[in-house]
Amino acid sequence: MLLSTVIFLPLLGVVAIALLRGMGASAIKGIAMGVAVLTFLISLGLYTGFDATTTEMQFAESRAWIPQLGTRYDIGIDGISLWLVLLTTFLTPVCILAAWNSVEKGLSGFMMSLLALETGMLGVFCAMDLFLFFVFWESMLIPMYFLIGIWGGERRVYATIKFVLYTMAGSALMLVGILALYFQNGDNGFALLPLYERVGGFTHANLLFMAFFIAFAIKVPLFPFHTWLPDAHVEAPTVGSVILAGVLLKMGTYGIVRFCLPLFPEAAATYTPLIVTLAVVGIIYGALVAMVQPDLKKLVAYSSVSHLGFVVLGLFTQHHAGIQGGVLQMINHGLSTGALFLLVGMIYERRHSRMIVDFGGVAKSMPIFATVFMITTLSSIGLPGLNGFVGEFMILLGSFHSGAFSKVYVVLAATGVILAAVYMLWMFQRVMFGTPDKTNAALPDLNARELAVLLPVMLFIVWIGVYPKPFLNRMEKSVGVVVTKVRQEAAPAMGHTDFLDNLDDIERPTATDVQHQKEAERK
Amino acid sequence: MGLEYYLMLSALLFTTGVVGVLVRRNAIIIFMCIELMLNAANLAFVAISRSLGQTEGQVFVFFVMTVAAAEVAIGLAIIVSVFKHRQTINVDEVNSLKG
Amino acid sequence: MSRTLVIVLLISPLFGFLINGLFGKFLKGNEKLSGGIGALAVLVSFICAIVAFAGVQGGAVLEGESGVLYEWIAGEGFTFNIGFHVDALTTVMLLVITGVGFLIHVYSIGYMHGDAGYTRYFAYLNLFVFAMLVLVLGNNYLMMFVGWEGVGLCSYLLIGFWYEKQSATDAGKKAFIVNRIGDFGFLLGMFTLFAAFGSLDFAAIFGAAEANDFQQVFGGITLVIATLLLFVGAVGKSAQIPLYVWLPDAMEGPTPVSALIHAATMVTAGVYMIARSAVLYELAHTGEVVAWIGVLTAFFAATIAITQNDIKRILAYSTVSQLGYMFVGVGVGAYASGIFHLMTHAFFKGLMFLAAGSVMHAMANELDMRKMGGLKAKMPITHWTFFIGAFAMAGPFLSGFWSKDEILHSAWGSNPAIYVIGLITAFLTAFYMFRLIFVTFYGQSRVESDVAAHLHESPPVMWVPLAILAIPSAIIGLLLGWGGHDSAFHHFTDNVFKAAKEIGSGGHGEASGSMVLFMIISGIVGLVGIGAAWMRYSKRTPSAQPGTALHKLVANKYYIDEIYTAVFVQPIKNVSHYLLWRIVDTGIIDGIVNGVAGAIRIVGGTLRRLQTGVVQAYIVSMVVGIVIFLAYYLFML
Amino acid sequence: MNPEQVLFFVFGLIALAGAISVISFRHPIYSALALIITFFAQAGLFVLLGAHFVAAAQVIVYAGAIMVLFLFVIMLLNLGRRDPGSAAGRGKWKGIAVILGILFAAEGIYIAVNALSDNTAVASAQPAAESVTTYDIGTLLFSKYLLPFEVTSLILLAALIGVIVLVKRERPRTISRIRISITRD
Repeated sequence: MLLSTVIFLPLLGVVAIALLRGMGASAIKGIAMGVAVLTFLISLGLYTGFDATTTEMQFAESRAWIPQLGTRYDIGIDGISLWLVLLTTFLTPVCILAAWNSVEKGLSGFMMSLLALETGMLGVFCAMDLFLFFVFWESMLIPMYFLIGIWGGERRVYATIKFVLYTMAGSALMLVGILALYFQNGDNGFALLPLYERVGGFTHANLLFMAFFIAFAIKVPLFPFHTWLPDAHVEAPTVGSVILAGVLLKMGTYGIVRFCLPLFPEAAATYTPLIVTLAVVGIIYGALVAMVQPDLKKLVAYSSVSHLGFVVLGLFTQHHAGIQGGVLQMINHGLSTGALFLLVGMIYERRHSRMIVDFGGVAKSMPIFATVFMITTLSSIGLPGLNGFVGEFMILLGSFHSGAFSKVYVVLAATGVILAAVYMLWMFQRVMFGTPDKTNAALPDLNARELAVLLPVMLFIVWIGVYPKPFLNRMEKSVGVVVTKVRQEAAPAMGHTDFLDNLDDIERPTATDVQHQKEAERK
Repeated sequence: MGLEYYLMLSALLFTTGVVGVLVRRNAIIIFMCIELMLNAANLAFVAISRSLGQTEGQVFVFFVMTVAAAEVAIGLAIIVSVFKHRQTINVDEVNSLKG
Repeated sequence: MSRTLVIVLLISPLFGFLINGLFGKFLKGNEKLSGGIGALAVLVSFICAIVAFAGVQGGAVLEGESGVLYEWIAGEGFTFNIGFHVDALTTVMLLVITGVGFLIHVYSIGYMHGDAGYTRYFAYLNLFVFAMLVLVLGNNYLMMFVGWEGVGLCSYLLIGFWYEKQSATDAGKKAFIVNRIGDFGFLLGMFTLFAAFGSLDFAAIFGAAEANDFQQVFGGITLVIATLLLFVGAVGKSAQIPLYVWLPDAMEGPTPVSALIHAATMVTAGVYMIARSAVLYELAHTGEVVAWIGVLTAFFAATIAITQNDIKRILAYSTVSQLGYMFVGVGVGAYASGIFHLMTHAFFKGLMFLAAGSVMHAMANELDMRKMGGLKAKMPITHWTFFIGAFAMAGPFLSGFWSKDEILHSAWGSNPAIYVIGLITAFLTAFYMFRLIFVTFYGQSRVESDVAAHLHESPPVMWVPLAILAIPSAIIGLLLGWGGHDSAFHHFTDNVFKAAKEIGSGGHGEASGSMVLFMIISGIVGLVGIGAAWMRYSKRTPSAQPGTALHKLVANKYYIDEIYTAVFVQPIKNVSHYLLWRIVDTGIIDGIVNGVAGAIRIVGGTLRRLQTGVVQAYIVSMVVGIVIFLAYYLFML
Repeated sequence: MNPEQVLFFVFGLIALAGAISVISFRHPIYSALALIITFFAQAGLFVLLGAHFVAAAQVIVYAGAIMVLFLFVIMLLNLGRRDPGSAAGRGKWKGIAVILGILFAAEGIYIAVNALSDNTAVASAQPAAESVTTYDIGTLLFSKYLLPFEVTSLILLAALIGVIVLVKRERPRTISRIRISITRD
């Protein structure tokens, strides 16, 4: 029941707000905040009660739902979804607090959308039934649609429609895939776990893999499906951007690790070269395009494309370190990019501009802001000691070590580390440094509420960077399951050629040879 | 009397209703034709119910009647309000659905 | 040698950073307190370092299991620990970092007096010391990398310390990005090592490498690739060709920062790394690459230094040049000599930077030596300390002479060409250093009158560290370096490089020829250089405009920065902006997306005509549909 | 021909004739009256089928309540005189409609004759000799179909509310407009 409580408590909040709408802004905010915090506290029970030694789904619940259709209400979490659930429950109260004073119209609707969104997202991460998964997947679109469409910027309608249509295009494919799996699942209906244990793969596995993968790739977003992201981010209200970057994008990568890899390992291996190419292109492309953006939010949006490229790269390494790093990087990206959007939102509220040229010298007038911004920036560019490094390091290490694809990809991907420093620091320099003009010199520094929004995020950024063990520990077994699946069944499909690996053929004296030779000469 | 005769009669009545809906312009008459179709369906229900020796068919007729009653009430209300706005119930002239 | 000691040593500056960083607001206006906290934190570390130094006499080592603090990143098949490795090499570095670091902290208390970012400055400086300690204390490459990037960050923060100055922030950014390019190589080097050895621990890697017990991921040249990639990291961090461009610009930072980070400690991290990985470089035979890059950089930077007029820039290029010497040392297998030079260099270069800072302090931040001259009279302590530093670097008998000479001697044994270039560079070094001395401190005063009015010697808090630093700069070479390859320093570090020496024995060829002969040659070359500078500059000022084309080329630093900008920076920016963003992203991808939407709109617009709004038309089509479906169902199936 | 067959044909023809009249009369009131006749004939057919309760309901609900409602609206809107659009557009769909009607009827009859004979469940079932009593229907309604039964009450309630909402709005203008339309005629 714990898990169900966590999932549906926010929905209860929605109902409460709907009933008590007339009670005034502070009551609505209080209810929303209370519900969100309570959800987070309850979800901590998932962390403390989690058993890191098993590969089973934990906190599982299973109830008949629509027996005629073979759908069940099956939920449960493993070491991968645990962190995404906690990330969601953590970011929601942060977002509510961040939006405390910034919603001018329709406050109750805003809070209701936010809480409904939380339920949808949590459901996606917990569903163990394909149909249930799809329902949550789609239902989360609705509040997001409202968040961007009502509380967004000038071109919000274009952005919303683009966002929804892109996602729907993917969902349609995924629905076909889900139905195809249903018909191959025998008496188990839409249940996911029996599909895992199925021996011998599925018919049309390659097509099914692609159907799922494209849906998830759009959500991630993987190059070249990414163009909805900058528009959606720019138009979305701050909180929308935070949720979008923090959690929504992770649904795509989560889907990959939950469905694409364990269900279709052979197909995954077949398409690995293609997907890894796209991921690496995304890393470099996202970074280069981010570099020349004049708009802060767009810059962060394109940096997301780059970062998520790393995650996808990690997930397809067929290597413990790579996949674990990929999962950890989902959390990291949620925290650091979420924080970046929060920061951009805070400065936008003061300056009413997101154009980099309008800023300069902000560090002078807002030193605390600049410090927090700096930490977040460093986390985003993967400085050791902060969270981003741990993920990126593991991903690259895994990619290099695994042999699932050529090391050339790793070398190219690692250039993303350089480019990240280029675009983030250049942006930081233009916004923060220099002599402030009159407007920028008058900007007030962060207030207590804004600090309260940011500090928890900073805490986790440092924590994961310095001591990631609690995080890695709990996901290890679950990632192990994926790795075993992918490795076992993918083995025959591998066997690429790689010019770096072919260096074996070059005759070279080894160190010991040389030593022997010298000894011989001496004698 | 065989079941097929009843069903044939039902089909003819239903067709009459369909043709009526297609040829008439008066919304009220179109409505009557819909009632006609519902009745044709009822006839088929009762006939098959008897033929199968089951009571369920008649229960469904009962439900159909209830729905028909509700539908007529709403439909006529709509017609009245359409007439209020447009001074006509000619369906040719009510074309705000035009794309 | 206990773990607690190491932890205290490491944590102390971190505490200093946290106090000054988090509670800086409450310390505002109390410079003594925040400066004191910063200096005290490093002093604690220094004392611990001395204890540690005493503990490793005779080759004792803290490493392996006993040094592990906690598991950092671990999972199935990979474990990376936070752990320490303290041996003679480490303690040398520790003493340099904390010793010179402490003096520079003290000096900064005076130098930064009145600056708005006073507490911020000490916070950064402490953080730097912490990161640098992580770098040298780690028992694995990953921890070294953590410190490696950490010092890069602090360097970035401190170069751009006066962030209102565009040139300062530009320089900081440049430093960080160029360092990142090096780190990229380091990272890939680590991956190669991990792929080969399944671990990044020094002990495990060196042991397995000696036993030739590892995965040949790149065939027989695995170690070659690994060591060269690591060397890319060193090239970035230690400002060697072609990544040296950031270091001269880094002089935008406060001068004590230049002394600590960009002369004494951080930039020598590459040398430390190679010395630490001596076993690998010996096995891979890549030392020669290192030595060549080093000697070329040394020569190249020295030529540029001759033509510069900004005293900090001259010192910066001289640092690049001296780092080149250190790379020659570790490259030709004279690891102890390389590290010895690292140490002496830390003293005399730190000293010169601080002395330069003292000059700036007096000259209202003037850096152009053409506007100085005759400062000797007004600033005797600064002059003498500067002189000792310069002589330690260029002339005979003082500390730098001993260490440099050992390197040159070993280079001769390895490759005479390297020796010759090194010797020429030694001449250039003496020439440009004393050009600086003569132009700045001797001859006619060219100081502008308003500045000249308050020309003064610096306060004790600044000159005392100078005086203290001058002592080791002068004598440490003689104390520890007497006896060449058989000196005290060599004995102390013997244990560390034993394994590498054994592998390399014969590879580099024992240095032939008498050490004394080499010392005499070097000494003469140095004195000739000083003499040449005396002839040319003791009376004359350097001309304002470069004369010949060659002079102009060198004075403009061979236009390397401009070439980099034209070849890398601008094309990447333009391609990103016009090709990738405007054409690919907005044009092609979004064009396709919007095109699909547009096509659907056109089709929909056409189909819209079918919606006449006449309900009966809809019903007709519906009935047609029913009839057709029924017919199909009844007659076709 | 036994009496039952005779009655079937009599009622059937009346129903059919009534239905055709509904769609042929120009006058809505005549149409409505013809529809009532059809309903009555159908009630007769229900009696023949032994469905007495349904027959009664048919007369009361359809012929009684629903048709009265129709007539009331026709009178209220004063549509009694003619079909307003018939003259203008009656011919528009007529040809198509008749052809479609013939095809549709043919298919229906085909189903009635052939398709059902293939269905063994229906074909083999024994026609119930006895008529179904109100008791039987009541028992079913309040046991097996209790929930649907209750739901229909909700439908009726919704219809009730819907009608009120639809007609309530702009009441004053409504009345005046109807008056106008009345006086205009």
